[in-house]
Amino acid sequence: MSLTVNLPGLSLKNPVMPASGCFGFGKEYSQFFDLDELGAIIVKAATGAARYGNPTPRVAETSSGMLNAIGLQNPGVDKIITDELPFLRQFDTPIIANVAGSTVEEYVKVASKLNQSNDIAAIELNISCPNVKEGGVQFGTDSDLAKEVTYKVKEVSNYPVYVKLSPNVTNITTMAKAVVDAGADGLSMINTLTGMQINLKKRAPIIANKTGGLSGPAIKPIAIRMIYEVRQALSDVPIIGMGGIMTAEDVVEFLLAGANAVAIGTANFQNPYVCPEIIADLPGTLSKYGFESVKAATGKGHVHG
Amino acid sequence: MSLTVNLPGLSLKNPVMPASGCFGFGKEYSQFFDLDELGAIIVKAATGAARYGNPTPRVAETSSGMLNAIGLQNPGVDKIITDELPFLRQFDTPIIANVAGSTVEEYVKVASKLNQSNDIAAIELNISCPNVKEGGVQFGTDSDLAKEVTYKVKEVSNYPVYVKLSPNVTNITTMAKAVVDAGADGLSMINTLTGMQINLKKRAPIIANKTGGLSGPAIKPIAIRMIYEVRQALSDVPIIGMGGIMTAEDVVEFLLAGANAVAIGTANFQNPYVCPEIIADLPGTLSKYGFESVKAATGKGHVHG
Amino acid sequence: MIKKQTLEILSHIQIAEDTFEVVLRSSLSKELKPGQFVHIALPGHMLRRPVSIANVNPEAETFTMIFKILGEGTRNLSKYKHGQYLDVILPCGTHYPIEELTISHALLVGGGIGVPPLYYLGKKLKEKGVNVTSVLGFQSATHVFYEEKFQQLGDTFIATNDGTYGQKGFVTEIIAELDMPIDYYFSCGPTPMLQAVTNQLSNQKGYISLEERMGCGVGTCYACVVPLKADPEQNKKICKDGPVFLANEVSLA
Amino acid sequence: MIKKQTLEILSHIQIAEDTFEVVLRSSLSKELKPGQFVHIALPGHMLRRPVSIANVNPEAETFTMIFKILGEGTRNLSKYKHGQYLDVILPCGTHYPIEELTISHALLVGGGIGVPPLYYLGKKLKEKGVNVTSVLGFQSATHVFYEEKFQQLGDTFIATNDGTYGQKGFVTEIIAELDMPIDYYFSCGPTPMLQAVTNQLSNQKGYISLEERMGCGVGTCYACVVPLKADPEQNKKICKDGPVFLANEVSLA
Ligand SMILES: Cc1cc2nc3c(=O)[nH]c(=O)nc-3n(C[C@H](O)[C@H](O)[C@H](O)COP(=O)(O)OP(=O)(O)OC[C@H]3O[C@@H](n4cnc5c(N)ncnc54)[C@H](O)[C@@H]3O)c2cc1C
Ligand SMILES: Cc1cc2nc3c(=O)[nH]c(=O)nc-3n(C[C@H](O)[C@H](O)[C@H](O)COP(=O)(O)OP(=O)(O)OC[C@H]3O[C@@H](n4cnc5c(N)ncnc54)[C@H](O)[C@@H]3O)c2cc1C
Ligand SMILES: Cc1cc2nc3c(=O)[nH]c(=O)nc-3n(C[C@H](O)[C@H](O)[C@H](O)COP(=O)(O)O)c2cc1C
Ligand SMILES: Cc1cc2nc3c(=O)[nH]c(=O)nc-3n(C[C@H](O)[C@H](O)[C@H](O)COP(=O)(O)O)c2cc1C
Ligand code: FES
Ligand code: FES
Repeated sequence: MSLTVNLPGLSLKNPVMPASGCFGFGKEYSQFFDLDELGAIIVKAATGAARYGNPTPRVAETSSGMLNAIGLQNPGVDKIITDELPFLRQFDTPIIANVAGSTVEEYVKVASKLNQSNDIAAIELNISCPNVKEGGVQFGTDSDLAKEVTYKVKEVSNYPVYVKLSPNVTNITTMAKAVVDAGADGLSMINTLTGMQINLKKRAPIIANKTGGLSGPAIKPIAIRMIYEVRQALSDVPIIGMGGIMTAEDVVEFLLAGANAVAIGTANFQNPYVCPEIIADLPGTLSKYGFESVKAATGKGHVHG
Repeated sequence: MSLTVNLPGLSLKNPVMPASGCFGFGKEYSQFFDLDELGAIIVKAATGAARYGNPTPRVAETSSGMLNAIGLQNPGVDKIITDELPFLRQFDTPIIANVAGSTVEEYVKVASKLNQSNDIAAIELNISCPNVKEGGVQFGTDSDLAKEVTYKVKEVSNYPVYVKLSPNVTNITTMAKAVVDAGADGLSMINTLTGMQINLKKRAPIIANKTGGLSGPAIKPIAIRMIYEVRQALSDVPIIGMGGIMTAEDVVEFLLAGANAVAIGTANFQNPYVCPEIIADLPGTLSKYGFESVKAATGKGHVHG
Repeated sequence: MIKKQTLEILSHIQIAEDTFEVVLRSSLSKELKPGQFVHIALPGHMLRRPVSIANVNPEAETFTMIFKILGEGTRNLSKYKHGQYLDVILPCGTHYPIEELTISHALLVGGGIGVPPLYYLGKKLKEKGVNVTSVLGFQSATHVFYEEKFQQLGDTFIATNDGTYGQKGFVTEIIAELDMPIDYYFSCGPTPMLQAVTNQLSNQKGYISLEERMGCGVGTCYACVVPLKADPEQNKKICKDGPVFLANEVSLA
Repeated sequence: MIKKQTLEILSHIQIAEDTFEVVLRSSLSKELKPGQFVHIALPGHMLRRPVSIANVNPEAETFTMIFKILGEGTRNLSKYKHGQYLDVILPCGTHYPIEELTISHALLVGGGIGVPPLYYLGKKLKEKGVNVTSVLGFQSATHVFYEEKFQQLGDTFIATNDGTYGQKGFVTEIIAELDMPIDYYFSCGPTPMLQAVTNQLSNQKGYISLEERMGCGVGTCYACVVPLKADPEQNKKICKDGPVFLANEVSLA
């Protein structure tokens, strides 16, 4: 049973990685298990300057999901490079840096700085964060802007760039094609869906930012559909799939839909051991469904006609 | 405690109605309770000719939701008028006819025929059914098409027209404004989100149509967000809110987001008594949160700034 | 009259591998007819699960169902214990119309979780004085259940896929060897089995009982349709027009 | 060392209106310090629920928590029985740093579900020989709990919002009447109470313990931040840098 996956810049021992924003920079979860076990780690978003994020409450619980509006709190790309990434050197696990910004210039600045770092293996270009007022999500919902920012970031980056798509769009395939045309080495999908919950007692949205990003098993059918559609349209593009994964069976479902690897977000909060547990379950689950490797399962859920 | 709501064409004794496609034409659920108790009834979609729908499986269960791809099976508008609607005359409950089609001409034809019926109180224009190959959803995701079909149906209809919006769009407010500009008397939102589930054993999507519409509590945060956004943009448009309602507290959340009335879909399948139970719970729930009537709660979850 | 009831579990025992027999008390028990099903809500699941009626004790106002663990819902159901309660819609669907039929010899053909409804049917047939022969297929020895109970109704033959019990192979092979006149056959089981059986017995009158993924279970949502043989553009609802159909009425393709 | 453990419930009893005391066995019990919390998974809920440590019995390797029904999660938790198991992450967060402090007289100020962590704190203070005075606020008489236990630690005053028990009104009114020198105060309760108490005692050194909606509970997600008083553009994580803070460190606005 081979769990290995080779994607641009990423030689993965297994296809499972924590999703950006759900694993910090690895320190906390390294108390629970050896991060060597992970296929890769996608770290928290980096912006040009430090960001203090949105007011609280920043999270709410929903049926089979949660809303978050953290607002890209992070110490800024410089401090991430100097203070956060070095800790991860001790692990034999590729690091994917998540790049965010409000302007094309900010994206380019962050990517150029990360390009100087030796601690990362790839960039995830987060054009889809719905929780920042100034910019952020427009890049993910306008194919021209998405194209532009991808192109400009590619220009300054020697690392492969995986563009993280927003599901809050009418046509996911159009967005995928746009960023692949602009040079994206791969796709990461999906980010959260914009949602809201209202506090009946307070007569106001629970999340201080009003809206938040919906994640967790509630959105899995949407993630699977979007990955399936994009895989139909672009048979070769590397896809890191995510959205509601809780179990090894979910991972296989994402592989069948067309993902080459997967990321796990919200589930970490419920179970800090979820990534290593899924990795341990994966060989048995793959063989239960008749697959001899991760690669053999990718895209196998497609029926034609 | 007043539960009444007055909307174009609809004098509702309470704001709760079963959603289209989840209550047939009322006969089956009339075995469980007296349909007089309902605020209104939105019946199954009508098309120009009879439709036999999609192959099975047509439904799948998801975390806190379900997928469906019924494919608009219905006996056609003529038979609906002659064979189905008369049964509902015995109840003192307004009937809302749901109109679907593949072409503008079909929508107009169905609406004109319903215009001759005395058994309905309003039309719900379903421009958002994602489960039919030829047309259907394009109307709900292209604002020009949405405008056109709304305008043309309004021309032939003396009944008020509530346009049912698709959530599978980048900008729900643009769609809402487009149909209101074209003369919509109200909005009905949201329809289902397009999703997919893959059968690991069969290595194929569970739903024969591949994709299906996601409904149930999983989508409630998206429904609440979209209603809130549209209510912010259009302070006066009547909105029938739906998407994941299971309890009277959920109804109050929809009212606070800006809905004037609500529809209940998937929950009927789990509990055939859900509509009358919610109606019974509503006065207590409203007063628990300090509201003296349904009208008093509408839009009260908005915070400004 | 169809109702939603909260029913006490009087007994909940495992009777074969992954297979459980549950006895529930309901005031509607005496109205339940062979072939009908009940629709069960389970916490944490959006949709109900349809399960056939396997037996009825009208005096005790109880009925029995038998189910096999297939996925999360049935796994959940397997963890219930006697004394707990289930939220059930019942009775659902049509029944084998044996009151209207003149039968002297009936053949029951069941496969796996299609076996349970045939037991109650067989019991009712025997009460009517009908001779009953049963041919039951299971995966393997550990999955076999109710053999003795069927034997009390008449001759009973068992096939297992792997030959660990009874005859190795399919029910159709046993049917091929049967040498007796039958008036009607009644069959329930996986679709491939129903196809094979209806083909094999195409000269016989028979009734079959179908399965499909359901939404409402009461006839409103059009989830559970099956196309008609006569006109595949037309279909019927398994939950309301079925689950019992005339063998040549519906298309199993 | 923080861990996820499956812990047996040794006792689960109601001690006041909507209020439950739960004793759990954990090998980590002896490491738990006053002010820390545990993070509890509940079936059917995406997110864990943070609950403070209210007492520890290091010999028996058990600890106690006390919670009040607020929403669906705590309602779910209230239905557990002894002998069942809970999935718990522990220990979480910082503690009241009493080892490092020189105190002769401490004032504990608790409100509602902010009272439980103060009990374990008070016990530890008393063990150190510190004089303890407690001022506890509750909604009404039926919500009062642990009064006798606090009395065993030192003078204890109760306020209820509706005056059905103890003094009518807020804890601040009792504090205003207290006539004694204190070195440190320790407060936990709803934010409005903490604001009032920190304002009233702005000349005293004190520690407060905060609540916020949490995602991870371990410091990765940035859900649970509180702005710093010195620079509101900077913030700290309640789950990791807190829940215990110096009274003048964070902004409660
Ligand atoms: C009329 C009728 C009578 C039945 N009688 C029995 C019986 O007596 N004993 C028994 O063991 N089983 C019976 N079944 C099958 C039983 O309903 C399924 O095994 C069960 O729904 C599977 O649920 P799950 O959660 O374990 O599986 P999952 O695959 O996790 O279920 C996912 C969804 O698919 C549906 N589903 C999956 N398989 C089936 C199926 N074969 N038929 C219908 N829905 C399905 C489930 O109801 C659920 O909505 C009957 C089905 C029908 C339609
Ligand atoms: C560090 C800390 C210690 C706590 N100690 C105790 C204690 O000892 N006893 C006790 O009764 N309660 C305590 N609480 C509060 C307790 O966590 C909440 O009452 C509980 O989470 C409410 O969950 P629910 O499902 O009942 O409410 P719901 O409102 O249905 O919960 C919805 C979501 O909001 C969160 N939430 C709602 N209210 C709060 C709140 N006040 N604080 C944090 N999250 C909240 C829930 O965790 C959940 O994610 C503590 C909170 C924190 C942060
Ligand atoms: C609390 C939280 C913070 C997140 N922060 C980021 C982020 O900084 N950058 C990013 O690209 N995605 C972020 N995401 C999105 C996740 O990486 C992931 O795409 C999404 O949550 C869907 O996966 P899940 O359902 O497994 O959580 C965040 C999600 C959560 C829940
Ligand atoms: C089985 C099923 C069939 C539906 N058929 C229709 C339909 O014919 N016309 C329509 O406008 N909406 C249809 N809908 C959408 C619902 O009316 C409703 O908008 C949606 O399900 C969200 O509400 P819910 O979460 O309460 O189910 C259907 C939904 C389901 C689940
Ligand atoms: S399950 Fe709804 S019509 Fe049969
Ligand atoms: S809850 Fe995640 S950082 Fe505190």
